[in-house]
Amino acid sequence: MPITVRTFATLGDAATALAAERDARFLAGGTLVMRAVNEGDTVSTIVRSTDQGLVQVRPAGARIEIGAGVTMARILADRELAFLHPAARAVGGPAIRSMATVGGNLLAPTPYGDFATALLALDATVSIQNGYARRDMPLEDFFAARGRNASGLVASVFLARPAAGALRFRKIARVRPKGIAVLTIAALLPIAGGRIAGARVAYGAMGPTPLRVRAVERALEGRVLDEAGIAGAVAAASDGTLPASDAIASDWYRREILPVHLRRLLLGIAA
Amino acid sequence: MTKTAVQFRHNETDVAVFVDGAANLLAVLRDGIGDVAPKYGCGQGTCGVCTVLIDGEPHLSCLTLAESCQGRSVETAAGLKNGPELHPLQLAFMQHFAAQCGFCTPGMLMAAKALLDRNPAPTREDVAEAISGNICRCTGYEPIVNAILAAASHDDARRA
Amino acid sequence: MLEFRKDLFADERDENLKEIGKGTQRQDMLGHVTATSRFFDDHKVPGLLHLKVLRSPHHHARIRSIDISAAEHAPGVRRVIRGADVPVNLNTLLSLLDFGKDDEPSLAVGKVRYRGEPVVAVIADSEREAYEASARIKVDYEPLPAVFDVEEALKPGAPVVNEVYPKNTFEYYGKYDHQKIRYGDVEKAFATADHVLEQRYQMSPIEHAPTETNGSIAAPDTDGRYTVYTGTQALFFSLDTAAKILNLPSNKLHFVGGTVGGGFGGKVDTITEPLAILGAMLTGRPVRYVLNREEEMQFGPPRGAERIYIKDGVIKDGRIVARRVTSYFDSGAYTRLSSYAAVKCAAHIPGPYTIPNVHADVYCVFTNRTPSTAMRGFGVTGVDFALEVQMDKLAHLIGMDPAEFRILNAYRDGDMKAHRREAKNCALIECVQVAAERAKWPIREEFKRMSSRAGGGTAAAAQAPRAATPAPLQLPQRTSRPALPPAPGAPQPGMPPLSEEPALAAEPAPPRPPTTPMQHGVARFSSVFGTRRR
Amino acid sequence: MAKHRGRGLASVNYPIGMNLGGDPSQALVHSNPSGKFTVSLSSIDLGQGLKSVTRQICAETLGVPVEDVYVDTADSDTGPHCMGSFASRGTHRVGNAVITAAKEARGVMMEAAAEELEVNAGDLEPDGKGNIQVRGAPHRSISIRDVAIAAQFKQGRTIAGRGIFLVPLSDVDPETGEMTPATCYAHACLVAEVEVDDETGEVRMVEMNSAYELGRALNPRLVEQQLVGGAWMGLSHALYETTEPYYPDRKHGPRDFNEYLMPGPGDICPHHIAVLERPAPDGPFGGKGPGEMCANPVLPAVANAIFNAVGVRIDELPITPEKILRAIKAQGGARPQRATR
Repeated sequence: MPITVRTFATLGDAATALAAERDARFLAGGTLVMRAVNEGDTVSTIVRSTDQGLVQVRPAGARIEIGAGVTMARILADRELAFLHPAARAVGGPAIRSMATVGGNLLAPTPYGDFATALLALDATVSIQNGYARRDMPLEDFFAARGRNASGLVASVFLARPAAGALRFRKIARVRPKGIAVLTIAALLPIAGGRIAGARVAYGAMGPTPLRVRAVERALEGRVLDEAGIAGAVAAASDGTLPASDAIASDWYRREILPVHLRRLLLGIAA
Repeated sequence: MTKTAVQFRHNETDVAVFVDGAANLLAVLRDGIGDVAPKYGCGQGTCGVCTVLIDGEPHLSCLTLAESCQGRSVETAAGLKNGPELHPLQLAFMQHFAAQCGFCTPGMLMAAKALLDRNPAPTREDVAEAISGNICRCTGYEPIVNAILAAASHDDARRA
Repeated sequence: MLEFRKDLFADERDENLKEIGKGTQRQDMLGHVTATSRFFDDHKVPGLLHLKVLRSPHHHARIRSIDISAAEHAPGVRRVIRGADVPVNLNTLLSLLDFGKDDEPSLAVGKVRYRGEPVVAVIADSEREAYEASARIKVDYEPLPAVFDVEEALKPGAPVVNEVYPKNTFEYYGKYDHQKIRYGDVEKAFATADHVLEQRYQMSPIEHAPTETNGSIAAPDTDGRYTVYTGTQALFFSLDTAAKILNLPSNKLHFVGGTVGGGFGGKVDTITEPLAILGAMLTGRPVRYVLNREEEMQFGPPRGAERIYIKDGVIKDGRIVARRVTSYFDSGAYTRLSSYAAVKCAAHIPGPYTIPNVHADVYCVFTNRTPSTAMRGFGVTGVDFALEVQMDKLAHLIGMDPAEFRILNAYRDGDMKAHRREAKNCALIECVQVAAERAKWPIREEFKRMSSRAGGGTAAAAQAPRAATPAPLQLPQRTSRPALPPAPGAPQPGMPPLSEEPALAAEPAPPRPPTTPMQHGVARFSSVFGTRRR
Repeated sequence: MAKHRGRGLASVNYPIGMNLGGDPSQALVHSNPSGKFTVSLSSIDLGQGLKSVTRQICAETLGVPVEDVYVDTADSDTGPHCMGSFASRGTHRVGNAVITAAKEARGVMMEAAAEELEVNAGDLEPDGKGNIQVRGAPHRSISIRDVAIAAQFKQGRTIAGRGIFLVPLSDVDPETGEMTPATCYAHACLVAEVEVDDETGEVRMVEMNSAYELGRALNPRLVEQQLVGGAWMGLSHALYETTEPYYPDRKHGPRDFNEYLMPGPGDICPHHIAVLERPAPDGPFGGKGPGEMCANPVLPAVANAIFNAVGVRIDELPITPEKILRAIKAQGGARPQRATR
């Protein structure tokens, strides 16, 4: 059967239509859904929305709200979001980046989801449109639920701007300059009085979804970013990770090099 | 079956086509309006041979819902020439022998155009980044990178 | 980038040519940069139908039943094709050259032999409708044990992959399960060697990955002919193969191609043309069958993996006296072109070196994986990897410079090769000399002076028989030439190697009494520094 | 952490023309009435440049400018039989067939010119600029255009030629493998320099230096395309490519160009190439085929360079960072070899 395309002015209508049909899919940038369509996957209806909120970046009190339909290219064009540029640039090539969206990246299967890994380190909140209702949840909870009761529609993410230079991001890939991740590390490292205060560290491609690694965060708390200060964090680097073996790398290799790259990231050594 | 009318600007001509639901832009360009410059290489967004510019930005036409192009401008490699005059990128690709089988060339040219339109003086790294979504299995990329750099400097005689 | 060494072999070249040697622009370059080069899929054909195949989800399974009724009535479906609908549903590519038995169906019947093997073809108005209809086909499989490893496949009791070849190996000359090279006596020569090194090498299966996937469009033409736009690498090869499978006179087929989006060997197998033409015959409409990228990557034929064992005997002074190679080509479930690669591989052994005793056994083995096929360097790329890594290990083992080690053993004009043909038009030595020079890789003067031409001889060549008769044991002529001075900084022969070398390296053989030098006229004699006398 | 540099060398030869022979190719060459030539082939150009190289071969043989020749390929109704584009047979087999066809056409062209100039055909030569002149007396000449017009409308001659090139199939002795596998061989030697990260097993290409002997470089730019692109493919085979990452296990086969790894434009290194030319007696103008063999020396050269850098031998392709790291750990750390002399 030909797939029908339904376009809605508001996200509420779109979310409602989406919930009404099992094989309906929401189309944002197209990098996930159109591929599925091209490869013959079961899709009955494509749901779209022209809701402006989807594509806006706007201040929300002390935080910033980024619409789920905002593309990587749009983020790279925004000086205000410079702290997100390394993560946005890690997604695909230029053509993919002018299509791929923030919301899509939250749903990209591992080892994809580099941008989402950075958002996790930034303690982002996801705003979900369920029917005509909105609810917010921490990104970490969103990932915990992903794939299971994944109802609703990602509307936007909220995040606080980190102190300049506090967010470090590194993607390890086999192919340069573009390749999918062997692993990705995003680390928010606020410094108070020369010491780490309130570190948040997240990995991509080290589990079924981007993961937050508390053991590493604890080990960094109150430490100085030098060889001695990070030793505990490096030792705990792989705790709680569940990397997959895939066409890019084995789980063994991912675990083996994770501490190496975490150390290099924390010490500011080139990959 | 229901078809939807879509109008967009195609290489400086206005076109109107009826498309099936979920038809992608690549299929509409090739089968609908007969522009076979963009190629089918994967339908997955991983090879770049279908690269076109939409409102000046590089896009993968195989992953672009045709309907979403309503009222927008779509440029393909077929529109690069200015009448009989080759675009500097086309000249540079010729001078640098930057094509063998030629199948990736239309997408490469559009990825390169997107770069040069925005950054007329790119570094070698900028060029590598700009074509990083475009696969070439023949050339080893070196002549393509050199051609794009040469086109940027308009030094068409420059050799690899 | 490119530097020409016109000084070398200048006396063998006619330089008074007008067009040859010029960097003339490609005839097709303007078409490429203007995106007007016409590939098979760029031909506009009205009323086009689309063909997709349902593939086996099992590596190896018996087909109990196939139910296509739901698919036949699915929206947009024009025709569903099963193996029984294919006029001659068994073929092998090289049957055109009368080489090998028909062993592969276009659509599986009774049994599937690899995951991804085509079982049913669906022709519909759109690719999507063909995909959706395929999902409605019910195939009842009985999974069978599968074998994936080339050496496991050769063991007694291994699952039989392809009943046409019950021993899981291609059959050569109606009597052998492998291709042989026999030259000299390697076993006796190993006993004379100072070191014996046996190693195992493994090539990977590799996708050609052309940016244009395999595909073709077949359209009914006037006068009952069919026009086929195709991306084949071999127009008549594909035409004759299609004519055989469809039992059609070849002049009913008009193949058009010639501009192809990369091939590298992956577009010889004619996997889309026969079904596309059959579809056109059965529907009276043009039919397009193009592999999607995932099909191309996993079910389009790859470069086959090879497992290679090399056992070499080498003398302290650097001469290789014996080389035994056993190689297993992973052909996958069907022959395609691997049988040919095995012969080409055998002919290539022992590589571009003169070795007086050579023994090779090359097998074409069937396993339950995607049939492999030709790829750039077919039959040679894998064994070259093995041979040249082995050469590096040998040089290291005896503490000789790797470049000088190759020059010493390189074949020269007039040397006898293991397949019993005289080497001529050689240039390996010059390549090593020039590459070393460019890389600032120092080699000693006497090695810089050596040449591939008569006069650039080496003792290693001395033992090669002139005649194409079974060679007697060739003993290294220890007295025929001075041993080479050790390379500065190189460990003395007999010193332990600088790094772990595989345990298989044998103890240095005890020094043996010198054998009688060859008489003039008995065989060619040459020394590293002197000129070759006859 | 440490990064170690190392160099490795490999030298190879490669058989040109389909192994064992038995693989004919045909060509047709004809002139239109204004002296422009068409070569009709059923051979395939997959990017290697067959149309372009046969065009030059035809022009050289006829003695006309390359612009006056057009090569039409791959229409089974108009192009005569060819086995196909594989086994390094395009330049060698098709090239030789084109020479034979062009010689026959040239013969008729000279006869027609001789009749117009009232001299012996044997005294004539083309000037390569579109005219035929009396040897030693360039002022006595006639344009090929006029020759073609005369041949077509006055003399009733067809300026055309047919060519076939066949290397007869070689027998193979089942017991010894005695055979004639090929008629000529190309040669190469390549030195690769790499940098290996001993904590991650990652390899970075530093530089390649190579020498390729190709008989004759019929078109240096096309040769350069093959050697540069081929070396890239060799590097790709050495370090990246496999359809079955856990071979012989079938798991995790790549499905797209993200999962199927090949070096990107950021992974390439400088490659300095020298070309040697020892003409093959049976090659078209001595030419061999560079297309297939150019990748082969890169695989072992890179493997040997990695050993030289960190002291590990990886004998299973592709040489992934994982395999290198496992081997380094197994031997208790990197063991850089002495600098290659």
